Amino acid sequence: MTLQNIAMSTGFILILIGLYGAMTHKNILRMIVGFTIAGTGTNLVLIAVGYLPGRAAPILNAAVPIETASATIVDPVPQALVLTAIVIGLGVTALMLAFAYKIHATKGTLDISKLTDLKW
Amino acid sequence: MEFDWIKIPYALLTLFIVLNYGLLMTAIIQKMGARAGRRYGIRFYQNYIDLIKNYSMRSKITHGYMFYLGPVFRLTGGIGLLLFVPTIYGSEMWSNFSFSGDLILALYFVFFGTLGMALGAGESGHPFAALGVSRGLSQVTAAELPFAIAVFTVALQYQTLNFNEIVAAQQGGFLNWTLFTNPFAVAAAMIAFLGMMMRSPFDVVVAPQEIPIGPPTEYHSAYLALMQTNRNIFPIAKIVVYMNLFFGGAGSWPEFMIKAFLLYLVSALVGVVFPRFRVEQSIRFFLIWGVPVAIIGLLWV
Amino acid sequence: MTKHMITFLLLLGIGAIFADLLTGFSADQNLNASAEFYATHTVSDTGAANIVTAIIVTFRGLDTLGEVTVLFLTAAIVALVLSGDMAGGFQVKPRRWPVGELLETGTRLLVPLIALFGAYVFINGHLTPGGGFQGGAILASAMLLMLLADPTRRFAHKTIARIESVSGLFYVFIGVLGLALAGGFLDNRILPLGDFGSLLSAGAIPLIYVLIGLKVGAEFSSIMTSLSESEDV
Amino acid sequence: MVSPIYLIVITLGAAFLLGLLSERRTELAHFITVLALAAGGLVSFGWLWIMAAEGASAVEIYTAGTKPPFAINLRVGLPEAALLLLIYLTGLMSAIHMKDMLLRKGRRAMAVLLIAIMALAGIIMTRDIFNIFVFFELVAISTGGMVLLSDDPRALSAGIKYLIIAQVISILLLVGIIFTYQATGSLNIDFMKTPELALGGGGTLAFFLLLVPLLVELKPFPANGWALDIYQSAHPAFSAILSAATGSAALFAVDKIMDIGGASWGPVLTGVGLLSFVVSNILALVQKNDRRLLGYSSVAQTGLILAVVGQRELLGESYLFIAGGLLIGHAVAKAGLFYLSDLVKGRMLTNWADLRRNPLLVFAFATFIAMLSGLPPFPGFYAKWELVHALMASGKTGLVVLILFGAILEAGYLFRWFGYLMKRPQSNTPGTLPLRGVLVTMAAALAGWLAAYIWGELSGYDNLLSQTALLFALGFLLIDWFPAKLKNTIAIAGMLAFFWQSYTGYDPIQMIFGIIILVGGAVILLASYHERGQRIGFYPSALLMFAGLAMLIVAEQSFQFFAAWEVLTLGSYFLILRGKNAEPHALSYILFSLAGAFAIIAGFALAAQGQAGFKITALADVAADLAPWVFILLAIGFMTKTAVIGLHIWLPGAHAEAETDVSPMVSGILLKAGLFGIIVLLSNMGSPELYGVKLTYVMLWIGALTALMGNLMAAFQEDAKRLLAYSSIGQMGYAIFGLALMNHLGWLMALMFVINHYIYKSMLFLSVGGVAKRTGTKLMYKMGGLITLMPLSFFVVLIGIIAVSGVPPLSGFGGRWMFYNAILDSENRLPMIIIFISGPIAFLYLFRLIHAIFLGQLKDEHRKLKEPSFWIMVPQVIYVVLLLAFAVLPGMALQKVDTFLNGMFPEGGLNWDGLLITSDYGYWSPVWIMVVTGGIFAAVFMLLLAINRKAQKVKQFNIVYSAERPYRPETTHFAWNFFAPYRKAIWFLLLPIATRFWGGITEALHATAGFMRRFYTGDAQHYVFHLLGFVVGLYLILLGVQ
Repeated sequence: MTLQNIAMSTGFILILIGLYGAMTHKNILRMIVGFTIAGTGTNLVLIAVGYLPGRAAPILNAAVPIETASATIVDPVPQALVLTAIVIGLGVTALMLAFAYKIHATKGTLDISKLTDLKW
Repeated sequence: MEFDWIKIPYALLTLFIVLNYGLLMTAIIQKMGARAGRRYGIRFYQNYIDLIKNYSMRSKITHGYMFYLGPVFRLTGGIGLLLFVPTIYGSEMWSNFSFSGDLILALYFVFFGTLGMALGAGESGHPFAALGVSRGLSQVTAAELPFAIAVFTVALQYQTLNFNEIVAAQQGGFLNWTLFTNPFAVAAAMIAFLGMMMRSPFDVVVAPQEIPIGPPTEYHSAYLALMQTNRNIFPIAKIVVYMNLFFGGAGSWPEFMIKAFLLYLVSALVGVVFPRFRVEQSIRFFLIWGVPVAIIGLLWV
Repeated sequence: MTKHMITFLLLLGIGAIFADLLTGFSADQNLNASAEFYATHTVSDTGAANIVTAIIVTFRGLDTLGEVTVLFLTAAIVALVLSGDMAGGFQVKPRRWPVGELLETGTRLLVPLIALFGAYVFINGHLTPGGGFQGGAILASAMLLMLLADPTRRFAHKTIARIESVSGLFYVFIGVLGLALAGGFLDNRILPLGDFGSLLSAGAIPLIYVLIGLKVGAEFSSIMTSLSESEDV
Repeated sequence: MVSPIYLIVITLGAAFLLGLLSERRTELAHFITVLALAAGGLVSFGWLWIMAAEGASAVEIYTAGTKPPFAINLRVGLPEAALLLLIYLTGLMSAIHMKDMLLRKGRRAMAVLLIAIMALAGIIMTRDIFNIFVFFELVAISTGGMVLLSDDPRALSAGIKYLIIAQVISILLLVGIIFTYQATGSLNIDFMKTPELALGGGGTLAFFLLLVPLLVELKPFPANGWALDIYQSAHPAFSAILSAATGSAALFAVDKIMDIGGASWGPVLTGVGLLSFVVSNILALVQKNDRRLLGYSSVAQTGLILAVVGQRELLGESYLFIAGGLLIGHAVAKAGLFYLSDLVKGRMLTNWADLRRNPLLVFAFATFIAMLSGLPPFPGFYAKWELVHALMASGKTGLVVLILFGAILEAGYLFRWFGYLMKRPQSNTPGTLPLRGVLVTMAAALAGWLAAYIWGELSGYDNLLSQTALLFALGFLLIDWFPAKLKNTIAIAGMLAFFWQSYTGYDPIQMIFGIIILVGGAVILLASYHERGQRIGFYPSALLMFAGLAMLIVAEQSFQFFAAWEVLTLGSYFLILRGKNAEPHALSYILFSLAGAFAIIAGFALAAQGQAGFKITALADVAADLAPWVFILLAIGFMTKTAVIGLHIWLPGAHAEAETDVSPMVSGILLKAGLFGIIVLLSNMGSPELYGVKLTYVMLWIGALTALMGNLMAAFQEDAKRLLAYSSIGQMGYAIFGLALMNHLGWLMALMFVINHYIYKSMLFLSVGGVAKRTGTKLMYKMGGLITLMPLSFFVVLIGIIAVSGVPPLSGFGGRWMFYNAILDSENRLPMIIIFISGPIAFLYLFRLIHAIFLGQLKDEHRKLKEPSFWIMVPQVIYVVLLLAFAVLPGMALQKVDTFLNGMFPEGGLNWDGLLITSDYGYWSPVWIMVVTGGIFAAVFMLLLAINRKAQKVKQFNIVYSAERPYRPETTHFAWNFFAPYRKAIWFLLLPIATRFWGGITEALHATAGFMRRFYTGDAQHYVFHLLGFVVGLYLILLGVQ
């Protein structure tokens, strides 16, 4: 069980937990929390995939000279992706919060199962 | 082909013979029927009297063109049928206008008169007329069925639609008649024959005695006379067709008269014996008895 | 309860897929082609010490542009949602807690420092960990602190919107410059790469990161303000 | 042309720029938005032009001055350019269409719109999967925002549902992306292809997680409840974007990443696609809400295209043509329909009747549904043709069946909708249609026609939109504001001219049909002079039908034939729908016709086996193992048009409810299309055998039964026009029977039927229609005694029925005579008996027709009636003359055909010497029959006149009726249930079995739909269940397959 696998499985478990929360709680705010957890899990998985055992962060300096860089740093791409993913996730979360607020303001409830005026 | 005018007098002669024959025969047959019913019956010249009386009746009214033309159609149908079919086999003289069409013509010309009369009666505006027409058509169309199939069977059997050839094929001993070469077809045809003759048990359409119904009741005087004339020609014409198709035709007038009489007798006898059918009953009768027999006949060939 | 059951079963299935991935996963021992390229070419091509930054700002600059747009978009929509135009039912009565002395004084002390730190973070994005987004977030946290200290405080929407848009426009403009002056859209070599490791190096990266920082800060702030203002109706 | 990157720059720049404006300058903001979108459209059009017209190859756009895969790169090729144009135009039109809403919501809303479009463009262009993800997130978020641009408060909940789903999607997508990256070492599609992905962990599974979320973006069944809610509640102009632009982009994304997965994933796409295509169409059947219906339809269409994407490898180079054709048809039509739905106040489908106030919009709507149902001349038609051919050629019959099944369902609810629009009552509060909306809609419609032209050019066949006949018909759309009489003159002149310049090329059979269609059509059109006013929509439809017929008889390739077939179907549908109570009947007509058409297309495709430009004559050398199936398919198709028993239920209503001058067209002329098809079929394929059964023998039975049942049912109609309609069924039965006899006289008889039936059926429909117009009822027992008021009509009907019943001396008898000779030739005896039975029955209904209408007692309320109007009588008189002429000299038409038929059936012809016509069995001399009959008739008539000179005319009431003098006509007119005895005798033959059967099928489908759609509970969490269930299910299925 390498560090990488631990991280990755933790990520997956987080995703599942998050989804479970989001799917079982009726309260929109709780659902949002659930999705945030799941999102975090996803990011963890991303990082874990990019990780190479016993290597340094991809920032060049005295410790990590350019010449040996390719042998000493972890894969920088997933880290870049994660950053983007985080920001996007944050955007969506904010948006959902706004919606949740508005729904509460107009319908007086945060119960997702009550928002079924559109169906069939 | 150019037309030789002598045919016209010949045709008229045929017509004359058949008409008189018809008048007498129907009278005699009626008398026999009456005797069978323990009645005295009409005088044998009764039909002449009726005919003349009606032709010379004074009171004359009409309901309109179609009403006026109805009987004309009717009689034309009868005469036409008679003249489109060769009456006496093998004689150019008595084959009249059969050059203008074959078996199929005869088959379909039957409807000409029916249609016309029905239309005429229809215009009279009397409900009974329409009632009679509707019944009549229902029954006739059903009765036509076995007949049509039988006719087709014969045509198939002799591989021709030409009367003369059909009769020719039946010459030489009565065993060559279709009656014996294809009994089923003939049986079917005879069943149809009963229906077409409109005698009991299939006479609810005209119902001569009890209820005044059907076209004849709408007509009087000359109209009725025309129709009576037809009633004496048309059956004979039909019989001629039968004769030619199933009973070896007629080589001479005497032969013709005997065969015609016997054929007519058949329907008369049945009529005497059986009670009357309602229309749907007779339709079923033709469909259940006539058609299957006809089909057997058709497959027999 | 059926709901929990269904959820459980479905997640079991998803879990199975993940497990499948996990078991099938084999960590590669050295960098793959593209990572290799970044490791070796980053400095020569972009002059940035922080490879991740180089990737974010330059190689995958288009993603980042999209990223910034996401925030811009979110800010816009949040404002849209909370603008009272929608068919409004009843409103919740906001309840105010007194914020307290400590927080207010602390705020006054901290806000400038936080702001400064934020600026530092995004200006040094190409050398050290961090960058525009992190910096922007820190900036915004200063705003948040101020809001916490005084919920009734208002910020000038106009200025925020201005900062958002102008920095955004500049970002796009720099991208086009790259198209015009250098190798392509968002190429950072429109400015001299400078000497490796110094503050003013890595071409346009610091500039872009500054813009991003400002923009992100502004957008977060606008989101927060619109959320907080929605309290008092 | 400027670099495509500027598409992003312009749009995004504009979005940022809007932030600088003050809140109040909304007009300016909107102007900027429109400007940006227009500019984008211009750029993409420029690229499309360069790619298409100048044949330039795809351009690569590198960013960051670094080559891929190390930096993101964009690519614009032909498909990209086309899609970009589509997206930007949709955005532009929507922006214009929803202007008011945008102004109300302010600059932020416009920014959101711009960014949405930009993101879609990004999805189209980028070659980097993570970049695709980013753009998808942008689309998702902006969708969440755009949903709010709606007056419908429910939009809010739709929005949150969508965001929830989007969250799940993005989680899965990210996992998929990262693992695919790990497996392939790259994020660039072009470089990810290379490594072969192995199943189990890593590769395939990673790709699966990459593919599935993208699939979900396509709203496949069952994971699409959220999308439907959005469609229902969002602003229609945005729904247009969601359906047309977003859908296309997502499809293209899937198409892109298929490069990574490879062909082995094709079946997955096809399966998912077809599932949503069929199911969504079923569910749509029970929708009452227009926008939700459009939602279902969008889902279905996307599914179909997805299925096509799945078959990419198989379709080869025609892939783009097919997928593109379907996509463009779907996109334009859906956008247009959504725009229309904004012009309609109510949300029920029936509310669309309000659009009737504006003929332009009706035209637009017709255009859109024709595009969606893949009818000519629109791209979907060419696409459908190619698709079915390709699939059939590679033996994928199952797919074809599913596709066609779904298509017929779709046509079902679309045309039902059109029926509502044309026939349902309008809301009494008119209100004005906003001009901007109308313009945008019309723009969409025109775009559709443009696309139609382009696809016509691209197709290997001659462009339908360059066919004289069709253009002539469409031309009437432009002059539809002319007075009817003028248009009528133009139409007649045009048809005659067309005949004049094309008749030289006809062979005798084509000549017969050509004369009937063009000249005969012109004669019927004479009756149309009686209409006043403009008669909007009549002439385009009628001429469309005639154009189709004219194209049909000269078609040489299967494609031309089929195109003509569809054209005439469509035209006749519009024509029939004009009748007052025609709505349900027109619907069943179009459905049966389309189903038949599908059988035909399948048949041709099976026969062609993939070779393009398949000649109809090549049907002769179809491989022996295929031949019977081809034969069956085609025969079914053609016999649907001739309404053989079982497939006949559409005909009576359609013919009876049509307008007075339309009934003769559809009955006298249109029916012949089916006969022509059968003639073509038999003359090329002969009679192949299946399991030792001669298929023509089966046809013989069908024909006979049709003749019998048609006549029987006719005999029991109370409605005069229905009676005639059923009689047509019977007559067609005769004709089919004659053709199926496969001998010389049989064919001659059938062709004689073609002529006769045209003449007397047009004649009867016209006179009966004319009478009905006067009396105001079609029920015969409500008429009667009209002979005195309408002697001419009576005479016409009399001649007509004598001709139909085949009583000598009129021409009908000729048909019977040949018929007997023909059957003497053939071996099959049993079916003939049925024909015999049906013969006399024809006599029944015919007599009833004339009796109940013209004879008996005249009704009081009819005492003041006059003959029908002059122009309705004119053609009737012509027909009477024709009929008599044709009765005396059948030779003039038939002799040529007879000799021509010698080519096919050498023996058994007729000899024509002078007046006598002889066959191998009998003889027939029309002239003499006429003369003799006439002679006898005259003689007897003279006799009667002589002895019955002064007959005095008496009133009809001058009768005694059960010892009473009747005082009201009703008491004495015996006409209702006229042949009661017959009914009593054979009631069991008259049960409406076919009707029940088809009705049952419809019922079942609707019930299924009503039950299944409850599956969309509207609860977001249930939607998540559906999504995850979809993922897991697909995963398990794939595991099972491996």
